[in-house]
Amino acid sequence: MGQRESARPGLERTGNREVSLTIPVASDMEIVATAQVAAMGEYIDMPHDKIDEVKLALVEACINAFEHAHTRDDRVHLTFRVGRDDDEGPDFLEVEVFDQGTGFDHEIVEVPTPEKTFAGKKKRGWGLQIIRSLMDSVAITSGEWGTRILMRKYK
Amino acid sequence: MGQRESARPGLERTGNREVSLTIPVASDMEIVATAQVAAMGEYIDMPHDKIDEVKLALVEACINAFEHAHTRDDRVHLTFRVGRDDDEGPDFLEVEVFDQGTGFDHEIVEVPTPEKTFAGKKKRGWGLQIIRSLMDSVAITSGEWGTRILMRKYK
Amino acid sequence: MSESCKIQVERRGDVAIFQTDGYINNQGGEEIARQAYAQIEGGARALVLNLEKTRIVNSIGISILIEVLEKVMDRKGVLAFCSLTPTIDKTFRIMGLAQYAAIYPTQDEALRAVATGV
Amino acid sequence: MSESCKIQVERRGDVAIFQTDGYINNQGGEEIARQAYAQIEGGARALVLNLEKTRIVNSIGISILIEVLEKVMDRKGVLAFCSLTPTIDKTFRIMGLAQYAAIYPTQDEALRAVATGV
Ligand SMILES: Nc1ncnc2c1ncn2[C@@H]1O[C@H](COP(=O)(O)OP(=O)(O)O)[C@@H](O)[C@H]1O
Ligand SMILES: Nc1ncnc2c1ncn2[C@@H]1O[C@H](COP(=O)(O)OP(=O)(O)O)[C@@H](O)[C@H]1O
Repeated sequence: MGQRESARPGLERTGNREVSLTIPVASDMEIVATAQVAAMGEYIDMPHDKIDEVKLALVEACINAFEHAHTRDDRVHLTFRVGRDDDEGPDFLEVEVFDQGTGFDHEIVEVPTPEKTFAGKKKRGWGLQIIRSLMDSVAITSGEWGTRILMRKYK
Repeated sequence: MGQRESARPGLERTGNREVSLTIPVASDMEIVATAQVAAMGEYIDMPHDKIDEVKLALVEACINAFEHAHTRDDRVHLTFRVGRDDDEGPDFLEVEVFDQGTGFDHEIVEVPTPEKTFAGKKKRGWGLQIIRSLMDSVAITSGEWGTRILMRKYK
Repeated sequence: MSESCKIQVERRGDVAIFQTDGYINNQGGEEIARQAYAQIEGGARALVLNLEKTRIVNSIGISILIEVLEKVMDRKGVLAFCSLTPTIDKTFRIMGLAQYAAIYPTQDEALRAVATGV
Repeated sequence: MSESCKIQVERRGDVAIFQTDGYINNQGGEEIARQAYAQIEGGARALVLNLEKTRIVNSIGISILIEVLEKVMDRKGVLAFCSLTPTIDKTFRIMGLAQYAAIYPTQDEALRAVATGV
């Protein structure tokens, strides 16, 4: 641990481990955003398979904001943080996806199942489920001001 | 052109091709930022060698802000834009590096030469020169509010 | 755009092998669907989708792949996937695609399996 | 941290070959300098820096490499670079490193050249 800390003295000194990214509501911008989360994951030496999971969760959250939120500013605001719960704990990578859109009540969103998906006409509706499955913790807050999804994955 | 536009309808529709990234003043954060500029370059299919040049120019501008600016907010604000001067022209990638630091007068910065560098004690002082050599256009504005470097490279 | 998905199709007898390269989103999924239906119309009995060069498939892309799978099964055809990254494999399992389609580590294994009838 | 530069040194007779991997900033440059001086103290006459696995060298890193070059030249030694990306090559030319140190496309060419005395 001592070794890594000396490799990034500035970061340790300021305790400042947050990068924020604002992307336009536009196709493929979610992929542009994954480059940033991957760089943050590499920064804490997160294994590549886990980085891939965070990337997909980010993609799903972005395309939800693109598709459903009808944002007032035509933008999606992302924040990436790296941190640790305590000195002994593993590093985590936290991703916040914030849109100033219509909001929604995530508690009444129907939970999809493979059976319903295969039996029925509706194939979509898996984004939030994928996010929850791939990340270690997910918190959604939403209202008239928009939607904020905060998700975290430990290294 | 028609083909590419249909591949990113959202972007063409909104005319909105700007991504902004805020990074902390901390070692190696300039490398985290290069991931974003590379993703934007790939987005317009910029050749990889040119992307590498933009990455290095970005690195130099970031470390200048880290090292010299003494920013009030401990952050550096980056904006990446892709665009075109006119319908026929090539795509460009524009990078803006803004710090809320002390500012400096770039007109009185001594221009380095290999001869002076090799003869003398002072080896540093090449950052701005490298930025100017690698980018197609560079504009520096600076004052008490801080420094803004706007640089552009054509695909 | 470097991120849009490229698809190469190779036909070997009644098996069509799809090689994808890049991000599979709605457009990529629809392009795979279009070419898959063309292969089935053209007499292909089995489709093998090799995703070796794809690192991200979003949920919209997967939902389109599920439609393709259903159409293939309706016609008593076979759809198999191979060379998935661990994350894509995991997502296919979450959405149940793995329950209805066979997934193989390599293209060779997929081809052997579809040749003998999965 | 994956971006910090790793350095491997291999000694062949009086030639020391440095393989760098990753970003060369002030820390990376200083580490190269430290190991280069150790090699020279240890009798190395020529240093070959293979930058094949480095995509970015910042201006601070280069200024440290210039110091290393000067120290090597002071001692009548030889410093050669090889396997530079076009951007690193361009930057070395801008800063004049290319005027004082030899740059070769491949490590083999660099080794042949330093063997015969550049
Ligand atoms: N950022 C958002 N803003 C508004 N509504 C959202 C947002 N994210 C999700 N939703 C709502 O939640 C539903 C479920 O989302 P999701 O599980 O991602 O599936 P899908 O996007 O395929 O419908 C969406 O159909 C939408 O109604
Ligand atoms: N963002 C900035 N804020 C304040 N001063 C700056 C900034 N960028 C450059 N400078 C000034 O310009 C000088 C030249 O910068 P540069 O050419 O990058 O070389 P170096 O950083 O090696 O000194 C610096 O030494 C510093 O005084």
